[in-house]
Amino acid sequence: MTYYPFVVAAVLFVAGLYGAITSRSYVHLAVCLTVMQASTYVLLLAIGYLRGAAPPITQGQLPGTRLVDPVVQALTLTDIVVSVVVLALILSLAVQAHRRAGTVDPDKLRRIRG
Amino acid sequence: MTSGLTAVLQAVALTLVGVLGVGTVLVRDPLRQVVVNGMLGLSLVVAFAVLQAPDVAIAEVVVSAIAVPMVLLPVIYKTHGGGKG
Amino acid sequence: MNRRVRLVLLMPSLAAILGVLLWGYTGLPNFGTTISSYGQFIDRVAEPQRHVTNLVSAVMFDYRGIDTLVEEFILFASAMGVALLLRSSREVAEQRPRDVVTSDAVRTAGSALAPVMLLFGLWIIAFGYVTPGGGFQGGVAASAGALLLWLAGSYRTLRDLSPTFLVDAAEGLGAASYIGIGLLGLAAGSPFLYNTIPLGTAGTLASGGTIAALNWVAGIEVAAAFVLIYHEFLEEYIQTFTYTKADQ
Amino acid sequence: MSLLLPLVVALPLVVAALLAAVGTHLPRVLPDLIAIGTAAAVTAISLLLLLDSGDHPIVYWFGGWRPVPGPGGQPHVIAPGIAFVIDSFAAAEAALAGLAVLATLIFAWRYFETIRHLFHALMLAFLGGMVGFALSGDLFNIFVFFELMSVAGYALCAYRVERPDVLQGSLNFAILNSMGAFAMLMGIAMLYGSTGALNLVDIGSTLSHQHPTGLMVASLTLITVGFLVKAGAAPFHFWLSDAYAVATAAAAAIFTAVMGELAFHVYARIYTTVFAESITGSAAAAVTAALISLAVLSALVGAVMCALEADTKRQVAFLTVSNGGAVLAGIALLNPTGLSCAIMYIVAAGLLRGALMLGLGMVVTRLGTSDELRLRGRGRARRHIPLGVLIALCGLGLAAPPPFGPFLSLSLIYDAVDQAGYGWVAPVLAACVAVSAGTVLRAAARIFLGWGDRTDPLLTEQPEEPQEGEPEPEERGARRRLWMLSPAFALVVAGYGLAFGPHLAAHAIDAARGLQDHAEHARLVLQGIVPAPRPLPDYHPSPLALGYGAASFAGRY
Repeated sequence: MTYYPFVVAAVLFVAGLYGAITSRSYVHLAVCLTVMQASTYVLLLAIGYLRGAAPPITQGQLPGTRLVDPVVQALTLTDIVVSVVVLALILSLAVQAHRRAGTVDPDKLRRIRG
Repeated sequence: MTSGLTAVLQAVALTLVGVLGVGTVLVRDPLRQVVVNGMLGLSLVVAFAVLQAPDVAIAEVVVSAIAVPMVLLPVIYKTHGGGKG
Repeated sequence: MNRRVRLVLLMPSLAAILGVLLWGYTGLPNFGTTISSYGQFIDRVAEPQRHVTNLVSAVMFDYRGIDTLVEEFILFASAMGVALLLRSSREVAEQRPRDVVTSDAVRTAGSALAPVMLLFGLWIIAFGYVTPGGGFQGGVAASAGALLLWLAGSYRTLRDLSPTFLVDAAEGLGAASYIGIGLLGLAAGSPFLYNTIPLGTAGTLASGGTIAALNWVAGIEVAAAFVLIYHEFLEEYIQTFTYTKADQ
Repeated sequence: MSLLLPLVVALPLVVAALLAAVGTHLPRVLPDLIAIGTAAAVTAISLLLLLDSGDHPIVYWFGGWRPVPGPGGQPHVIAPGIAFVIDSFAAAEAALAGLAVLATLIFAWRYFETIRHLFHALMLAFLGGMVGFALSGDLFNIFVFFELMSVAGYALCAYRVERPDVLQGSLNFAILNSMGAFAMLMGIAMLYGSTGALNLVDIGSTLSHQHPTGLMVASLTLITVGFLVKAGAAPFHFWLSDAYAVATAAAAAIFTAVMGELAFHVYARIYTTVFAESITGSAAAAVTAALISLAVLSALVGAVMCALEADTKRQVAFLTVSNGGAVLAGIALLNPTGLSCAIMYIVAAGLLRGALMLGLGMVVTRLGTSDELRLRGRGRARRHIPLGVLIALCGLGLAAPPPFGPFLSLSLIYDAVDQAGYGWVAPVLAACVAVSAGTVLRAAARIFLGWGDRTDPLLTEQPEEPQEGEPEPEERGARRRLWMLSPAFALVVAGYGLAFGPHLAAHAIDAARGLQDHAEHARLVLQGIVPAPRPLPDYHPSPLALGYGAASFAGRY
C-alpha cells in the first residue's frame, strides 16, 4: 500500500487523457476529462491520509486524537466544483455543436469548419 | 476498525476506482458510459470514506448522483438518442 | 491525420507521461505515514481559534476563504456561461407544449421527494461547520429538491410563477453576499474576510462567526447556480422531446 | 492602501454578481456605465499599487492569517492563510488587464443588444480572475483564479454560438486548457505532498532544504506544461489561433492583450519563487536551454504562420504566439534583466495587440470579413482613414520603432540573450518580430491602400462563403465611428508612450532583483521584514542590442 494510491492516480490521469484524445464524441470526451480530474482527487486525499487517524471533525473526538489533513480535503472540494463546471460548459458547447453542425464528433466538426 | 481491515478496504476501493476509471474511458456508448461513470462515482465515494474524508465523500455523492446525471442525460438524449438530427 | 497513425504516435507519449508521474510520486512520503505541517497546524489550532468542529469548513471558509470565494465565482461564471450559450439560441424560440415531462408518476414522486430533498440539503448546509457537510454539498442536494418541485408542480405554471430572474437574483446575490461578508472585515478596519462575528460555542450551530454566514451564503449560491444550470439543460431536453413528438 | 487593495479583485466580482442579479431590470445604459466604471476603478487601484510597490512588494494576508513559527522553530514557518504578493510587475499586469477590459467595454458600448447583463457579468468575472491570477502568492489560489479566468474565457469565446467554427474553436480552447489545468494541479498536489506548503515562497524555502528528487522535475514539468498550454507557446499553440479567430473582437482583444502572456508572467513568478532556489548550476542551464528552444520555436512558428495567413484575426493570433516566443526567451534566462524586459515587453506589446484586435473588429463590422485578400482595396474610402491609421500604427509599433513602445524592452531582450551566451537567438527573434509586424502592415496596405494582388498563392485559402459581419447595430455617423475607435487609439498611445517612463528599465530590473533574491523575498513575505532600499541599477542597452532593435524595425517589409 505504500505507493498504490499514487499508482491509481497516475493510471486515472493517463486513462482520461487517452480517452479524451481518442474520443469520437464531445459528450464522451467531457466525461473522460472528469476521469482525468478524478486522478487529482485521489492524489490529494492520498497525500493527506494518515494511517490510524480520524476524519478532521473534532465533534465527538477526544482531544489529542490524530486527525488526517483537512487542507487537502478543502482543496479537493474546490476541485470537484471545477470538474462539474467544466463538464457543464463543454456539454453546453456540445449541444450547440449538435444543433448548429449536426455532429458531436471532433473530427467531423473540424471538417465542417473547413 | 482494525488497521488491517482499513488497509484492505482502501486497497479494494482504490482498485475499483482504477478499474472503473479505465472502464469509463473505454466505454464509447454514451448511455452505457453514464452507468459506468456513476459506478466510478460510487467507488470514489467509498474510497473517500475509507480515506477519512467524509466531507469530500458527501460532495461526491451529491455530484455523481444529482449534478452529473442532470446535465449529462439531457445532452445524451439530445445528441445521441433521437431528437432532431 | 489518420486515426491509426495518431494512435501509434499517442501510445509512447502516454507511456512517457505515466512514467514521469510515477517517477515524480517516488518523491512523496509513503502513503499514510505522515501529513503536512500545514494540516497538522490546522488540526491543532482550528477548533480553539475558530470554534468549529468541522475543520474542513474552517479551512474552506476562513483560512483559505478566498479560494472558496473564487470557487463560488467559477460556479457563477459557469452558470452565466451556460445560460449565455443555451439561452441565446432559444430566443429564436419555438412555441412548445410545456407539460411533456410531468407524468402523474413523476408528479407524485416529485411532490413527495422534493420537500425531503430540500430539507435534507438545508440540513447538510446548516450543520456544515459542526459535522461533515457544508454549503457546497447541501447546496447541490437542495438544488435537486428545488428541481423536483419544479418538475412536480406542473412545469409550466411554476416556470411562469418563478421566472428565471428569481433564480438569477438568488445566485447573483448569494455570490455578492460572500464578498459582502468579506468586506465587513474591511469595514471593521481589519483585512478582507477577517472574522467580525462573535465566535460562539464550538460544536453548536451558534458557532464559527463568519464561517457560519459564509457557509449559508455559499449554500444559497450553489443551489441557485445548479438550478440555473439544470434548467438550461432541461429546456434542451424538453425541446428535443417536443420535436420528436411533432415529427411522429 | 490596505483598504483599497482587496477591492482590486472584490470589486469586479461583486459588481458582476450584482449585475447578474438585477441587470435585466436596469435602464439600458446603466449596466454599461457600471461595468465601465468598475473596470476604470480596477485600473486606477492597480496603478496606485504599481506606484506603491516601487520600493518593495506589498504583502496582504486575507483574513489576517499571517504566518506563524512552525513547530520546528526558526526558520520554518507555517502560512495558514493566503497572501497576495504585489510586486511592480504583478501590479503592472493587473493594470494592463484593467485597461484592456476598460477599452473593450467602451468599444463594446451597446454592441450587444440582447442578454447584455450576462456579457458584462462575464467580462467583470474575467477581469477579476485575471487580476487575482496576477497578484496571488499562493499556488493553489493561483490555480483557482486560473480556472475562473478560463471558465469566463470559454463562455466569452463562444459568444457567437451560432457558427460551427466558433463552436469548434471554443471547444478546443476549453478542452486543451482544462487538460493543462489538470496537469498543473497534479504538479501542485505533488509539491504540496513533498513540502506541506502552498505559499509560493514557503514551498521554495522548504524545497531548497530537501534533496532534489524526481518529484521536483516532474512537478516542474507538469506546471510548465499547464502554463505553456494557457500561454499558447509552441508546441501547444494549436488551440490559440482557432480561439482568437472565432471570438468576438471584444473578447479576442482581451485574450491577445492579456490572457496568454499573463500565463508567462505568472509562470516566471512561480519559477523564481518556488524552483529557482533548488535548481542551480547545470540543472538551471538545462532549464534555460529547454525554455529557449521552446521560445525560438514559438517565435518562428508564430511568425511563419502569421505571414502565410490571409485572415487578419488569425494573423494577430499567430503574432501573439510569435511575441510570446520573445517573452519566453527573456524569462528563460532566469536572470533579472531577462525577467524585467520580458514583463515590460508583455505590457507594451499587449497594449498594441489589444488595440489591433479592436481595430480588426471594426474592419469586420464595416467591411464584412476579416480576410485580407477579399478585403483588398475595400478600405480606400475616406471615412476609413482613421481605422487604417490605427491599424498601421499598431503594426508599426509592434515592429518596435526606436525609441517608441516595445523597442526598449525588445532591445533589452536581445541584449540579455546575447549576454547569456545565446547570441544566435537575438537575430532570430528580431527577424520574427519584423516578419510578424510586417504582416500586419502588409494587410493594412492591402486593405486600405489596395496594394498587392487579389490572390496570393502563398496565403492560406479561405472557405468560399463569406463571413457575415459581427452582429453590430448599424453605423450612426462619424461621431459614433470615432467613439468606437477612441479606446483603441488610447491603447496605442499608452503602448507607444510606455517606453518613456522615467528610469523604467532600471526600476524593472530592480524589481526583478528583489524577486530573485530568494532569502530577502522570503523574509519580506513570511516574516514581514522590509528589505533595505537599494540604489537603482544603472542600465542602458548596449549598442549591439540597439542595432538589432533598429534592424528589426528596418527589416520589416
